[in-house]
Amino acid sequence: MTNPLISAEALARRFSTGGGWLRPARSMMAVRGVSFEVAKGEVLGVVGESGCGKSTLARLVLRLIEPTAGRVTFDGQEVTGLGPGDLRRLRRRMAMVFQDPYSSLDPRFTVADALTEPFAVHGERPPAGRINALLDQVGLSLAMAASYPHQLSGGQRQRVGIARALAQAPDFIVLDEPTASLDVSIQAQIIALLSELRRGNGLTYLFISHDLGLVRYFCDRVLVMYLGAVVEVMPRADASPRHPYTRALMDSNFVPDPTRRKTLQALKGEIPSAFDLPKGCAFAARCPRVTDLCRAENPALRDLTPGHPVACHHPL
Amino acid sequence: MLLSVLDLSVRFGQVEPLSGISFDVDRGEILGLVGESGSGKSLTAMAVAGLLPLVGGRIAQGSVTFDGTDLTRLAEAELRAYRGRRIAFVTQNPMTALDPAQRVGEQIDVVARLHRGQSRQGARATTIDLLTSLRIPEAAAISDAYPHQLSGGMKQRIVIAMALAGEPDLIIADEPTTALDVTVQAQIIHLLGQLVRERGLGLMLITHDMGVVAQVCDRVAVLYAGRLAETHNAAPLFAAPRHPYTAALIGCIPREGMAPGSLTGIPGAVPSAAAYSAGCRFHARCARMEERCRTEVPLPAPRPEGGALACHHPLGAP
Amino acid sequence: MLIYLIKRILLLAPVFLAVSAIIFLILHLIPGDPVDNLLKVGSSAAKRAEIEARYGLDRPLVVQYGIWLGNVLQGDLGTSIVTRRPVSQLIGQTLPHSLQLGGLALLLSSVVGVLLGVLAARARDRWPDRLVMGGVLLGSTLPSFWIGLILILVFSVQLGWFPVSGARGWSSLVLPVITIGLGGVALVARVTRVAMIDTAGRDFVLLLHAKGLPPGRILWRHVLRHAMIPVVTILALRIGWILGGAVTVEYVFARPGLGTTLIKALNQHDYPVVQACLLMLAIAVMLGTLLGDIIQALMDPRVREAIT
Amino acid sequence: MSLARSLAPVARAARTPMGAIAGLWLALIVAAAIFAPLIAPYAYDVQNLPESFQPPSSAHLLGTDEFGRDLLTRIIYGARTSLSVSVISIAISVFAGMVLGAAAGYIGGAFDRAVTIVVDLSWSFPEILVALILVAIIGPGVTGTMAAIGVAYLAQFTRLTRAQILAIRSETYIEAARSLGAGGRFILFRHLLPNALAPVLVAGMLATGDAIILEATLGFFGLGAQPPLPSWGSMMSSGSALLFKAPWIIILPGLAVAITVIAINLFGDALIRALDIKTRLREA
Amino acid sequence: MFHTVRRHLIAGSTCVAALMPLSLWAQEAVFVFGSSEVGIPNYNPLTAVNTNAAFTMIYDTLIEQDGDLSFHPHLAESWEEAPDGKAWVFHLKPGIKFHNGDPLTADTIVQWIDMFRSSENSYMVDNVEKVEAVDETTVRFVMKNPDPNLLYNLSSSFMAIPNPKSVTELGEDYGITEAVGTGPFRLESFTLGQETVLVRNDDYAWASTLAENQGPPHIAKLTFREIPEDSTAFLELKSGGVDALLSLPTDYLGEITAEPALALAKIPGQEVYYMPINVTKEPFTDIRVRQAAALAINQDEILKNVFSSYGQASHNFLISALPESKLDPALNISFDPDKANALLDEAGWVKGADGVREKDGAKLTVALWTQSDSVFRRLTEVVQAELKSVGFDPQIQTFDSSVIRDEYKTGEQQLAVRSYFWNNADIVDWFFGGDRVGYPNISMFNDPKAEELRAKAMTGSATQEERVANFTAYHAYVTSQFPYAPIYQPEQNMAFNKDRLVVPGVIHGNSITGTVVQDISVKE
Repeated sequence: MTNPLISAEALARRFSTGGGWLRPARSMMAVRGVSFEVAKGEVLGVVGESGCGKSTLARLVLRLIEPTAGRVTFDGQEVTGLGPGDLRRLRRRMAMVFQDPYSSLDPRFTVADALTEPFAVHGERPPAGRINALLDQVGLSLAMAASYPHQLSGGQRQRVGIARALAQAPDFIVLDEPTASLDVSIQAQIIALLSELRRGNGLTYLFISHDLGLVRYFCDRVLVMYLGAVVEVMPRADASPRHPYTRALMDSNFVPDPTRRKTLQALKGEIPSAFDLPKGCAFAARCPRVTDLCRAENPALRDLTPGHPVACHHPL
Repeated sequence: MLLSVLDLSVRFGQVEPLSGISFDVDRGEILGLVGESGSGKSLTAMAVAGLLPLVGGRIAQGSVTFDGTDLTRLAEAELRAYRGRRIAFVTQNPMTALDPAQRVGEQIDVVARLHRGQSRQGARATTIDLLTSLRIPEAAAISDAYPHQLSGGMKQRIVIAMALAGEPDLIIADEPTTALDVTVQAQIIHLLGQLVRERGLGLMLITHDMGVVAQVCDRVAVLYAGRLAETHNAAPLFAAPRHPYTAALIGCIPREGMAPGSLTGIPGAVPSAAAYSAGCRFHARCARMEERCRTEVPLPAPRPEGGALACHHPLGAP
Repeated sequence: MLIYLIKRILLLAPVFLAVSAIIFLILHLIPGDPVDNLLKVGSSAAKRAEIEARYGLDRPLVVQYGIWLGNVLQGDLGTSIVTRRPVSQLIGQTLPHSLQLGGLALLLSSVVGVLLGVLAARARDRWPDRLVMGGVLLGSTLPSFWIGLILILVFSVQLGWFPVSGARGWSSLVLPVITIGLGGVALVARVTRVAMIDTAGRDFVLLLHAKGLPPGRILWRHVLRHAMIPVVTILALRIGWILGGAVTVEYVFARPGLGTTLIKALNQHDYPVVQACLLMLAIAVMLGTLLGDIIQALMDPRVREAIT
Repeated sequence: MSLARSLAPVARAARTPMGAIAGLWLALIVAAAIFAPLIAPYAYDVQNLPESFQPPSSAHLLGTDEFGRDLLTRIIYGARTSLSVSVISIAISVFAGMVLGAAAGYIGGAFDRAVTIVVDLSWSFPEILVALILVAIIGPGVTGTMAAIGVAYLAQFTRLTRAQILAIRSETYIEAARSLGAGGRFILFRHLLPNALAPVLVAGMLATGDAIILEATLGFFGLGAQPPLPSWGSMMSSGSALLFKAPWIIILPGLAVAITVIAINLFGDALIRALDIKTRLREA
Repeated sequence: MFHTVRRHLIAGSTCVAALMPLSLWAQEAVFVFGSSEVGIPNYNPLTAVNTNAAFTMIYDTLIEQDGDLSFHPHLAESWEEAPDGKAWVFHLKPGIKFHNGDPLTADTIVQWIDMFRSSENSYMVDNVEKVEAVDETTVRFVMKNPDPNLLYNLSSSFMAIPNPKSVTELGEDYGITEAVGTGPFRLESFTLGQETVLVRNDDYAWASTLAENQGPPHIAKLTFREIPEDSTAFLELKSGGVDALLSLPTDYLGEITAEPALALAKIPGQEVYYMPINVTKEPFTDIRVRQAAALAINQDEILKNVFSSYGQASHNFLISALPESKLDPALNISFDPDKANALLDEAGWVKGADGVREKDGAKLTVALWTQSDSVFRRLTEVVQAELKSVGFDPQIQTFDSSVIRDEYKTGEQQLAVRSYFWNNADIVDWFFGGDRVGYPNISMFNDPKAEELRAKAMTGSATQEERVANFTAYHAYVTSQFPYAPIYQPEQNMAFNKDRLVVPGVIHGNSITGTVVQDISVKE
């Protein structure tokens, strides 16, 4: 990519638990050497099941947590090397929308308070009319400015969350499963809103989800993660999957059409614990195409066709 | 018919979150009970299993006929003989569905011992057989484990085994896969489907996911805000939904090849039970709303091609 | 589990050190010079210095602490300044009374508290619940010395059923145990009720009902068992509270015990006795938490797992 | 947050029947304490020995004590001492506990561990013991009692604040604020402390009830307010010797304590419901 | 550490177990010490600063004093004083044995007096030059100065005679684990602050002639309980938990008549309540202020309202039974508020708006110390109010009874309310002697003229008459300087359950001693 807005290089993050005197310490790599680039105006999807490190990745990109290794560059600036002041300034240009609309708003803040916060943290006041404009942008009535979160529905809260992310007119928004806790009907509303905002404001998104169907609908390219590492990057959302795991994810996604029932046998087993990863390919234990090579050696991510990297010894 | 629910209404004090629900489930058949959260799916399940008193509700009207017996007329003790034995329950979240302080095997054993009078050893053998038949490796070791030692998918299999241990005729599965990872969700859904076919059980599958319904259900009942919107066989329902809500719900699931921007969702949100309006409860979110929808409740009416529909202005009508 | 147990017990050592240091320090902040007690009228400064040296009061605080701790670890709690007798002997005389009172009060609190808590939870928001919770409120809001006095007035003076004071025979235990136990009953009943309601609302209980298990069996074998975990934790943490909270009650009923001994020693600036009493209470507290942890591990396989 | 907004839950609490009754009694007692010189029928310290030990009568509605002083007057003035001692000491405790707990919860690390150990240990000790020892250090009297009660409850509020801060810290809106560029101070003062405030204040209110009992208990040991200043505890202290002869001297102040503490608890419960804080707060 | 603690625990629990099944068997009685006798640390008369009734049951004295202050034989059958007062000869009863079987002989007395010289109360033998054993049962006290008070001293409970050999052998344990006397009871067990259990000395045959029963006591087992709270003690008596209270608080005197089962035995009073005034502390360095404070005390009001008119008002330092208490009536201190006010005005203390006097911007705020026993707290509150009515602002400070003595040693007190229990004029010396400033001289009174009079009274009296005259003069002078204000002299009494105990109609002795208990029996 010639001039990506944001790029990550070999990002890694280790978490440790326990370590008290009474409980043995254990550590895990939540994210293992993830690299990607997002072009301006592009939507990059990150998909994977629980525990695959996709939320950690989102936070690493925004430097809400510090990486164990690797670096993030935003518009030519290395985010991972910034001092506190510069980082704060940079935060106006990138924002995040969180998964749980219920806990992502301070229960004591009215909608107006929540939308003022992005300015207040920089010691500013929002320009006149800005709050109303934001409400309008996300399809909330102006009367809601005085409401408290508990008076709002889940969909409305998430709209407030989106409006808050938009407040400082950022270039880049990380969407961390923004619809995972919403009903499908509301999910569709929110996705529609996000599409509209992207078109209207020329936004760049990093969209995190466990729902491959949704990701393929919404994103330009899709990063598939399994146990902290990228196993495949699909160059287009409608590209056919080359990694057996991506294939399995697609098979697990049910289409609302009884005539297209899947007879493929579902993947056996479940994601192993990240605390004790197997030596070879992390997917080996569940993979229908597994060989001894997979158990012995971890496959590297390599381009099968240009722009379509896959980490598999036996790609489809 | 194995289970016939007729004109069922449920009340909590002055609030009636569920009104006039009717549907049937036959042996060897999967009924999908579908709707957004707040539509009354779980309450329906609780009402059928006679568990409403636990949450403070009661059946105000209607009947639940199971294998010829109206369960609403039974005393609690009589009802208990049905629960676990002939009607089994699978709950939404396998993480919390098991007693964390008891070995999972014992939790399955108790069903066979209680309802089928099996000895401790007999029940244990049954349990191991059951687990093996659910394709659980090392069934004996697993049955000695505590719930927290098992993964989510494994726990859900244990819950299913618990349901099967009484050799029931009907299983009520309340969103059995929402808490699970997508790959595991697929495994469980397939497993349930298989059980129904192999054992000739009736399955009432409660879900909000039209994809799941399309995948395994034979028949579908769509609920909206405590009322029945539409019921029909799965194939025709998906092919030509008549109720605007059914259509909208199907339209919320992204499909391959969908044009960008074609996913719009349903505007607004499900009203709460305390704030039901007069007329059709969907009218505020409905594109086909007319004056009559505001004032007059559309009652479910049988339709010529089968199933029932509750709409003043169904799709496909002039 | 055994390793955990050993580690858990070893962990008490630094805690004990910290607690003993605090106790030792606090006591040296109390004004009043115990040496005055030992001096005869018109004694010389030399005599004073001699006594100070004899009790080690002339050395630096750290050294005094070291010596004291060393002695304590050998079972020598020092000599009471006022009574000039070994403190361990004094403690040996009073501790059984405290243990008896505390143990019975604990027993009463747990048994009656759990029963009331279960009753209230079963009848949630109906009259038995309100009655129990009303009683619980009373039990936790009335000053215990006042309850004690009123009980004396009614049961000892008016009805003559129980002795007014002292520690002679089982009958003299009834009123003090009730007085202390009342607060404990209130605490346990409240925690039990909340835990019962909380547990009863959990998914697995719903599933137990769905399995067709009799409600009684669900209540006693499953719900109560889980509800007991927070109750045991609270009770274990509050062992010191029950033992030490007996101060007022022991005082009102003129019962021998750690509480009365402590109060008297505090008033008399009898350092070694105060230190010993506090140390005994601290040990009770530490053993209480230890016991709580162990019971918790026995009751909850998740805890058991996490620690091994 | 405006005053009106912060008082709204109080008003809501006062609208429930229990809350209303309890609130009324508390208002009454507080008014009595403030306007004691205006409403008390007699002087609290003037003795009238020939009239001692009089049971309740029309001249002395609640009877007289062993010095012939009017008991109603003493209870009204006693409210002054008891309430001010408990309110001020709990205020000290809440303030210090919030600072300490917030610091521990916010800074974390070794400081947090040290605070936690000390707090947990002292929390395991009954407040009465802590207070007794402190009074022994500071000396008896109103000031000593206040300080002792304040310190005795410090552990409770430190624990509670710390737990609140930790719970709130894991809320997504804190992460959201950080993603917007909020610094530590902003988060502490705009999110953590305001959200921790309500539960801690309610706990403080409930603890005021306990503090009244503790004050009474210290008074009973003769360590509280010194004569002739009346406090409910010291009144019962002298009354205990006369339990047989003039039981009302101890029963009446005891009732005053009991009713007030119950009222505080009922009002606190109503407030908890109005604020929608978990009832678990009481066990925390 | 657990080793030793456990041993004590086991010992403790067996002791509890032993207490449990105490069924009432014949001739067993439970007495309660008076609240001023609570908290005795041991039963060693050589280290005691305070004694209780059990001392007089474990130990005997050489002679016994009756309520009328006359002296009677006890261990000594008879005695003679040399005409010049320089020697006393005592004839011991034969066959006296200690509890451990050791005989009590003249040699024992010699050893004991030697030991006594280093005791807390050694002043009692200050006038004794030496003690010699004349023969087995005859002992001679050689005096430095004539001391007419020797008989009194020898009859005091402080001069109860322990076995000197046992005292030496047991060291610090003496009087705790074991106490070896010749008294009618043996020490069975002693639990500090709780109870003392005595059992009958079956060999006892040397009772005082004041007792009718000259053999072993009727009561086989006598338990003394310590109940610091008067009300609790009374309730115990009323509810039958105990058989007798050795000192009934005046508050409950009225209740006795209302209870058919209870009765009262009266003994002449020996106690005086008074208010020491620290003459070295401002503003009491001014005799006018001292006098004003003393005159503010309304003895009659206190007698009537605090003590229900039992006993009598005190107007000087000594109990009224002592001849030395008969002062010139003009010297006696009696309530006179007008004069008190006038004196304070004269001293420059002007009444402020709040009724508190001021001088040079300083308020007349004074510390008023008292001890924690309820009767003192109550009396002190009355005194506080009375002082307040003439313009003082007394701040009460309460101390535990066991530590207040040490606090007095600091000399920080200004006023205090306390009492003493003594029936000899030498108490004036004890409390106002210039060499005991702090405690017991709480008033810190050290006046040259008083010291002169004191020396004369203490050592310069050859005969009893002379001693009375000297002490009266000393007492009169001290009183005229207002280092104290007299308050009240109670009556002594013992309250008992007459359904349980048979108590002789007339009590001999100056308090409830072993001699009195000799004649008490339990109803079968």
